[in-house]
Amino acid sequence: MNTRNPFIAMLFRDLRIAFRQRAEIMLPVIFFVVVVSLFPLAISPDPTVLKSIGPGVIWIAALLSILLSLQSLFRSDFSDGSMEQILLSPFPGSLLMLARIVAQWCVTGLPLIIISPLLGLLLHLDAHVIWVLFISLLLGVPYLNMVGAIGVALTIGLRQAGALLSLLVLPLYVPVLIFGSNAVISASNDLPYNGQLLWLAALLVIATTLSPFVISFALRVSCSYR
Amino acid sequence: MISSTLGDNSKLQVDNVSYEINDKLIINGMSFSVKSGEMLFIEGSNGSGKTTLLRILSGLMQADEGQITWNGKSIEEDRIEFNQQLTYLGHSTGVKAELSTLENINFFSSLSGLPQRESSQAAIEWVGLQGYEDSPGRHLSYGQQRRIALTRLLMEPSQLWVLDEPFAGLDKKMIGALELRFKEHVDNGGLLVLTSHQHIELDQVNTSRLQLG
Amino acid sequence: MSVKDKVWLWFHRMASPAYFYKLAGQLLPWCIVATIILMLVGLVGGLVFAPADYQQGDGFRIIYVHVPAAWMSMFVYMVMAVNSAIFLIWHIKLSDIVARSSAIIGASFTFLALVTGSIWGKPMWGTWWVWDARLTSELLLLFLYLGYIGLRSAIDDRRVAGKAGSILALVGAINIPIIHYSVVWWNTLHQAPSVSKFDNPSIEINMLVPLLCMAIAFKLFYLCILLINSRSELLEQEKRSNWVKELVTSS
Amino acid sequence: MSPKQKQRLILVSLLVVGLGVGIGLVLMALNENINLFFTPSQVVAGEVPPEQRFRIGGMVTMGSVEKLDGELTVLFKLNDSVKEVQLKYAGILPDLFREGQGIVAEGKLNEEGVFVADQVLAKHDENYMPPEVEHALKTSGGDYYDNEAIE
Repeated sequence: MNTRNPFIAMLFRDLRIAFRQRAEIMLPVIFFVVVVSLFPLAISPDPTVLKSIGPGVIWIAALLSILLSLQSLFRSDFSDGSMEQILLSPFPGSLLMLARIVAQWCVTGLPLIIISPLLGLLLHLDAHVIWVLFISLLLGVPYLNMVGAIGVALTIGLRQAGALLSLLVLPLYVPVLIFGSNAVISASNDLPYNGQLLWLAALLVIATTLSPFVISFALRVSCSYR
Repeated sequence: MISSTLGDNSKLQVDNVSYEINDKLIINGMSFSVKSGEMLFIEGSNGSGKTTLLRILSGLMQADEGQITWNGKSIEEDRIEFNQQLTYLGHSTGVKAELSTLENINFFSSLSGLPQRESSQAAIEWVGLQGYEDSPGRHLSYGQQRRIALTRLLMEPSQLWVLDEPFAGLDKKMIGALELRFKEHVDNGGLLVLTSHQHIELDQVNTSRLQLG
Repeated sequence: MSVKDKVWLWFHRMASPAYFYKLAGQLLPWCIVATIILMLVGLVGGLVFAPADYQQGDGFRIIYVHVPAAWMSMFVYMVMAVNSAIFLIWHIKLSDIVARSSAIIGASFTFLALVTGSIWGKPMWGTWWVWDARLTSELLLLFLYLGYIGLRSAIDDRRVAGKAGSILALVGAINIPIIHYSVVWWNTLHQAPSVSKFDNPSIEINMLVPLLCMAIAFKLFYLCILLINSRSELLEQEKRSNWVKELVTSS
Repeated sequence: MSPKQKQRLILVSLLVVGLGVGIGLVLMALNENINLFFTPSQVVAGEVPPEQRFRIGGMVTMGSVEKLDGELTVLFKLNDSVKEVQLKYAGILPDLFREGQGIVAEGKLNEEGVFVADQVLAKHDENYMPPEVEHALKTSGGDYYDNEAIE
């Protein structure tokens, strides 16, 4: 597809690149499933135990697998020089970066959200709890992608980027982790969970509005260092 | 080859620009200007700051001191307008390994934000990549990847070209075609800033030279 | 000259390295003396004159270090964020120096607050660590500081480190209230609320005065370190400028 | 309007809309009262949906604690200085459970309007005051300040 709209062009370019490296885009999802399935082995296969730790386990595994997938975000753009061209295009960098992150979410966040009900079943969560889990991930995971991308933009081009990235990003993930896993726990205790989901939605909207600007500015800064 | 006029009163002005790397002044209070219909050839040995200077000119890096203006406006201030008129080619080609030649070229053109001067096919023929339209970038040699990047010089109707070592990795024939294109660009009122290890001489082109280091 | 112009003039003079260097040099001895006096008053008042707490006995006296350190940890981050914003908007190098020196001091205060908090926790809760809202937010704040320090030290180029660090500090500053709110809320789900029926102040006046002394002493201590750091950083950054050359030759 | 201005206008309006929606959602979220304990007044006023588990928070009423003989079950009242609710709890109370202290209990209301708790949480009090002040409060405030833990 050839389009004059830079947002669409960017989105399709990244989706196309991602689908040509299928193995790489499957890794975060596989990681997600493997990590979750380790918990019954390490803690207990008892359904009541799994029920109570399940929401937290799935949320932490989702968070870590997004963190894992962030490692490759922007890296090839940075090394092959296309980042320079993106920064020098006459379109707002924030718009292009938003497209870049939407693409990233489609190939890493979305599969993880889709597969999460299955993991909910593995951890003996009830049907309505799985539904809340699904919604909470749908609202929370894009936030992880957005805010994570800020960290990537700041650390891109550094040698020890991986460990530093986790240190930068994880404290910023705390609110989403708390609200996300708590919404699911509340649902499993028959307590209301609308407030938590509303918080997740609020954080997502604010992050979507602000972080593209921060990301494009941060990339400009990182790119000025060679 | 079409030849449209790009206008003849644009000016890139560099005032007293300094830049230091690791406490060493790479560029020290440099001032010069390039106008429509002029070519600036920047010479210098390795590590003399050629690339740094070009990156500062294109706005990728910020000078420590001094300022750069495009038609009287600071390039920081009016980046969108400046970027519309700029084609920058750096060391890295910007070619994605997973995308085919045609996809790469199309992406460049949608990123440039201006209507294409030439069709993608004409550009592919110009750089001699016929038959490689659908080959992914990773199957191409460095020279071929550079050629993909060079198609932008044919397709983008921008006024200011900032080219870092445009001849690297190219054969004689392509160098000849490129020199022709440079001359055409300058004759049409374009501005050209380039670095090269090779000494090039363009006939009847208003050339100034800048020695670094 | 209008007030606005005067403010701008003052701003520019403060931002001028040579002027700031001189001013900081004059201010520093006063600052050090005031810090020492206030700290002595606070310590003596807190450790000797303040009465023991009705529930915790003498153990509560650690608040004279813990509470001011916890206050400082937030305050320093705020200073850091404000200076980062100033640096990004007006490109004033001094602000970047302040932000950078603040990070290490802020991290130290945060660490101190955590350690004293956990020492205090031992007699109070019977364990070294509880996932109390204040301790947890403090821990996350420490992570934010460490991230900032880590990022800055990973980037060789001073200019890039300054800008990248400033971006991070601002992103962190936006997030701190959200992190804090979520942690407090998470914590109240796991603990009872402190509902008090009495309108009496929750802290006695002769306990409060030493506490305030200590708080101000900590702030002044921070200022001292800031002044010392800024002076040396300024010399380093401005080593090619005339005023530094004059300074070196005249001494 | 030049394309540049148009672009800027679109960006700014997107920013305003995004932040507006975000702040709206935050306000809605704050309205949802996810602090999640109801006060006795709310419970008495019938604000809690029936058959739902919830948390109730308040002060343990002075002199209301009674133990049922031979069982672990404890009856006590919880108040917010306006209204009172009767609670029933079978289990071991936390050490910090005292009359006059704030606690949170989790459970359900039964048909008689008694809150049957399955979990009780208590917390140390956050007041720092010297023993004399405490003594003064004790004498002036009558039996409000009885620090003896319920055995």
